[in-house]
Amino acid sequence: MDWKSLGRLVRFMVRQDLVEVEVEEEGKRLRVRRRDGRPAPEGGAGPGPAAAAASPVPSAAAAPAEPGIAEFRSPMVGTFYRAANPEAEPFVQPGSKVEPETVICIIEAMKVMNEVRAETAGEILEVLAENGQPVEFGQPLFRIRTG
Amino acid sequence: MDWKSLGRLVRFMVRQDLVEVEVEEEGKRLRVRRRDGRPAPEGGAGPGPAAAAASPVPSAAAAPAEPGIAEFRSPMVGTFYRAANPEAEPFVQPGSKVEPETVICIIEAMKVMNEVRAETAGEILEVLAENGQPVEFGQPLFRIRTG
Amino acid sequence: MFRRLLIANRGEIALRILRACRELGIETVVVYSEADRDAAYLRLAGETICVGPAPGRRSYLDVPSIISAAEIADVEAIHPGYGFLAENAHFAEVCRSCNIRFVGPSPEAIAAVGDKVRAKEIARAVGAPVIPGSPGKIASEEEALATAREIGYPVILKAAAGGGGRGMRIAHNDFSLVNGFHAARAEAEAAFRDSSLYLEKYVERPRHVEIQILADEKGTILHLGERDCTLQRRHQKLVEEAPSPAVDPELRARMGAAAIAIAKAAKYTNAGTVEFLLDPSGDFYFMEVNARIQVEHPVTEAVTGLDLVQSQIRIAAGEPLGFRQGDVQIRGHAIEARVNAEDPLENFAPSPGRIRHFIPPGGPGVRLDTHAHAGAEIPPHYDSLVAKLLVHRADRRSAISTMRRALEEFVIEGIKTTLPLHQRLFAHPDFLRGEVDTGFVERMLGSRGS
Amino acid sequence: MFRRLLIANRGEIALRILRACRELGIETVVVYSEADRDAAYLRLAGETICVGPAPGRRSYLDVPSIISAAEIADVEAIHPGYGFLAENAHFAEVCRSCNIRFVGPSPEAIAAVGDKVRAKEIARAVGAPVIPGSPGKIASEEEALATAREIGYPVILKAAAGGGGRGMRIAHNDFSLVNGFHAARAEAEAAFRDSSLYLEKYVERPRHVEIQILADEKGTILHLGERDCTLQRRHQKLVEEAPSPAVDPELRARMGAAAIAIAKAAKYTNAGTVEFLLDPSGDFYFMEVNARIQVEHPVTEAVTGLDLVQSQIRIAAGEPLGFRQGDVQIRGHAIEARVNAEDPLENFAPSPGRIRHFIPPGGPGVRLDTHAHAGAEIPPHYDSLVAKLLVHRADRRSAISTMRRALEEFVIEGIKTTLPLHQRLFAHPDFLRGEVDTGFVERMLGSRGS
Repeated sequence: MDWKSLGRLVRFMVRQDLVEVEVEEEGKRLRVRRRDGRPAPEGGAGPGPAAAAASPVPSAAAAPAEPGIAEFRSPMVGTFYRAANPEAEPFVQPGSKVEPETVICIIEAMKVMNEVRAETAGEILEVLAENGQPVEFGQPLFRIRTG
Repeated sequence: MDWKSLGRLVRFMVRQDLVEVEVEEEGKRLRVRRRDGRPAPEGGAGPGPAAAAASPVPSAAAAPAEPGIAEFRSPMVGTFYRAANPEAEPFVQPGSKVEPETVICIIEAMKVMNEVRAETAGEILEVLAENGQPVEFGQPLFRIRTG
Repeated sequence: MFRRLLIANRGEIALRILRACRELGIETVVVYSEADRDAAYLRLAGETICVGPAPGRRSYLDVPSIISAAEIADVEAIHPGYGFLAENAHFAEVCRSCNIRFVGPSPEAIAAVGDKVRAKEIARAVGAPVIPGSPGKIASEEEALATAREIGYPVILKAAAGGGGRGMRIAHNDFSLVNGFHAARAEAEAAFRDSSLYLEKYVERPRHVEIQILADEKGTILHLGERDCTLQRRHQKLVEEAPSPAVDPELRARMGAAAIAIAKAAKYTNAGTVEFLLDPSGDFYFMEVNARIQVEHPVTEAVTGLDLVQSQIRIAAGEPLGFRQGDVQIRGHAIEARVNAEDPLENFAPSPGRIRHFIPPGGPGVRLDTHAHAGAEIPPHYDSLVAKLLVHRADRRSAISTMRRALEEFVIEGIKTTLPLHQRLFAHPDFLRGEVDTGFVERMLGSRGS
Repeated sequence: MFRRLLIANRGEIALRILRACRELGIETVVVYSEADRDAAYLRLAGETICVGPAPGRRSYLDVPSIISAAEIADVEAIHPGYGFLAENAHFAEVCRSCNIRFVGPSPEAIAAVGDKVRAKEIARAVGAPVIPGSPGKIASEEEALATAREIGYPVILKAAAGGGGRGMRIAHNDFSLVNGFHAARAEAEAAFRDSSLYLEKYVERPRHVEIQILADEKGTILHLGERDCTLQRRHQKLVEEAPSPAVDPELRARMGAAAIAIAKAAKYTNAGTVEFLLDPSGDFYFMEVNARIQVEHPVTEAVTGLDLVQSQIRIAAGEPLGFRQGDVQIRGHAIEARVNAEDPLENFAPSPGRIRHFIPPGGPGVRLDTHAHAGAEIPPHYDSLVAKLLVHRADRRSAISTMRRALEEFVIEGIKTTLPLHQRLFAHPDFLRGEVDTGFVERMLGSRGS
């Protein structure tokens, strides 16, 4: 880009009311910006399809921001059991107080019964998965009031 | 990016009310930003107003939308002639006063010389196309102060 | 070969021709209307020229603008695509007078096949089967009966001035013909103030089968087999496939020979299509010649491995075809689905607008021809074709499987499209068995609503 | 055939397997990591199961999570794709013990070909050419000379403990060998504190040519011709084509026979690839076996008309191949370009991020395999493959023309990609002539900067 073309570019910008032009090619770079105080606000429609795809998967919705209430999510893929065996009492119920070491459920993966611990102290508010049902990684299993 | 594509881009931006466009392809990069307060296209996040300091070119004076100034655009595809024949004076010059019926140029299409009239009264400010050059439909040919 | 060619069209076919030119090493000039100013495919052109405002008659159909663009851009040839100026003998004539090659047949050939009466005369003259009927208007009940007995029932009476089904009667025997004759006359008189009728053989449950031909300017004319375009709605093709489930090699050879004979008699050159009706008993009847590249040409490209648009340009540049009929082989099975910007739930009303989200199908056996993309605007001024989804697989069953999964993959949001209609069609047992006729889609839509 | 299959992979290959399953009528279960939660292809799965957080070792590589997902989803088979668990004999073994079919070879065959020393022994045993060399370490100058004279110059000395070019010397005659021997020993000693060397034939300017094989569980083993994968950067393939410009039918038959013999000896089943180095004189040497579907399998699908992923699943389900070597025909020419999210101007640094604008190429001769689309996020955790652009045309020259125009059409904005590199490669006169070797890309990049 020589000075003549640059002059032409600037006249063009004046005519078109452009604020800034930036060109970069083959190692060369040119930016022309005219005086303008106003910032360009974000958002709005353009030619680009910037809109993200709507999530195709029912993602585990983030817990609404209730202070002191946490969702306990499954640390692994497997089958969720609330009790050590079909005859036993559930490890926890809504209202149960738990300590970090309290076993709150079992997840069976590859024939192994994995004891899952609360990892926090608090109170079970709600059981979100059903006994004997498959759960995926990150699936909410319990709501716990912590602290 | 050639001159013509830039013109096309700018017309597009004007029509779409875009403030800024950034193009990058095959190692080339182009960003065009218009003076406008309206929203920029999402994802077009380039350097903000802070980048102004880096402007390599002294800012030209801002040209606010001038009321009463119009662009006269080509009504057809063809070759643009400023005069009736190579020896004749141009129909109009910057400063010429025109009436709606004043012939301001000729556009040759399919061997036919089409006289083009101003269609408005006013004063020619600038000739935007070059004599003997092809013009497309809608291409700006003159700037006219109307009224 | 041409150095520089102008593409006088828009949308997917403009892009298709651009692709052919780029592969042939030809510089391109693409014209556009103001409505298409932002079309992404224009970026691929060597040069672009705005030829007018949005309405087609003032841009893509405007002969002086197109020719003027060709002159200022200094091109050697113009490819008209389909629609717009593609079958316009006058335009081809103007190109010739301006010393620009028109990529298509000569003006004379376009005129000859473009006149339906002349085209039928040509077909009859070369011995190609045409639908038998009265030579002129039917003056009386007796004449109707005599003609019907000669050509055989069923027959159809049509108002000479008519259209839209009024003044039309189908008759399967003398009795219904006599009744129909008087009813149709009365209806024609009421509708068109002209009671004259003509009569022709009624082809029941026909398929629409067309033969693709290629003819160079050295006298070689070949056919590339058939396309079955039976799935139509209001005479608009929706799905095309090759080979036709109703055509065997022997029938293909006979239809191909008929198509070639007609083309030869019309001194036809370049690519063209000869359309036939095929009845359930395997008899076929000449309908018309389409003197252009067809929307559905990719179906033939898939099964023959030939590039028809490149062939058109080569032929227009004077090159010989370079292969013979025996070299043309039909391999595998191809099906094309036309995806239109129309709302199948609103009686196929056009649905222009901005495409917000677009995920095209891909993978094995899939070809997509489209000018659409995420963020593209489908303007309301032109036809509603958004994309042509083509599958090519070893056999018809596999092709249908691929089509079904490709249709499910295809995401277009922001405008309504015919994708849901295609999903219904490609799951329909009659289509899967290949047992359809030209009335199939409308019956299907009628029976369950659209 | 399986009723239900789990896809233990992500990205384009997960989508490729999904397509195969949908066409075969198999229900799909697709696992995903938290980083891929919003991947559009998951929408096409019958069921999806999150198996872990973003890092591959805790999700796609985590055997207990994958197996557990397979169990809770009650699938009959697992397709591992490529990478991740694809060539993991232990995983194949666990699948077997859980009564789940692993779509791939047996654990024993994976183990046999996965051990490079064992694989070479197998190749040598069946008489396939392997790069000749010293059986063990070279103890002395005299031993080096004797071995070199036996196998013929040029030879290469390599540090037994080595890598990265250190302790490596190429010798073209006795004199340079003696000098090189001492220099390489000293270098090896300095670099690895181990001066031991071995010596093998140096293959100059080799091409990378691999044979695709398919073996069913009834004992039929066929080869599907070669793929030429010579264009590589740092041992990463960039471009693959078939047929190879350096392979004629006779050589193809010999390489194919060698590949089949090796596979047979390893009791190999399912799809696999036998890699060879091919020197400029037409001699080839066995390198290794890839016991999986390859990234570049579409090249072979294009020229043979076969669906390799469907074949894999059919074979795993116990179906016979159903065709013979003589039925395999190579038609036309196919080339694949791998489009990676890497910045060619920044030494191919990964360039993850959100794709803002995406216009894929299409039209005749183009196949695109991609999980990308406008709005898609390319996560930083996995390999950088964004799209595989495949062209298939009648001959190599046309295929290159189509590739060039397709590359120019392809718009990806928001991330950097290797598209500009491919534009350079496909315009390079050496590539156009087919005269390249495995060092070509790095020399090209070196000569003009990256």
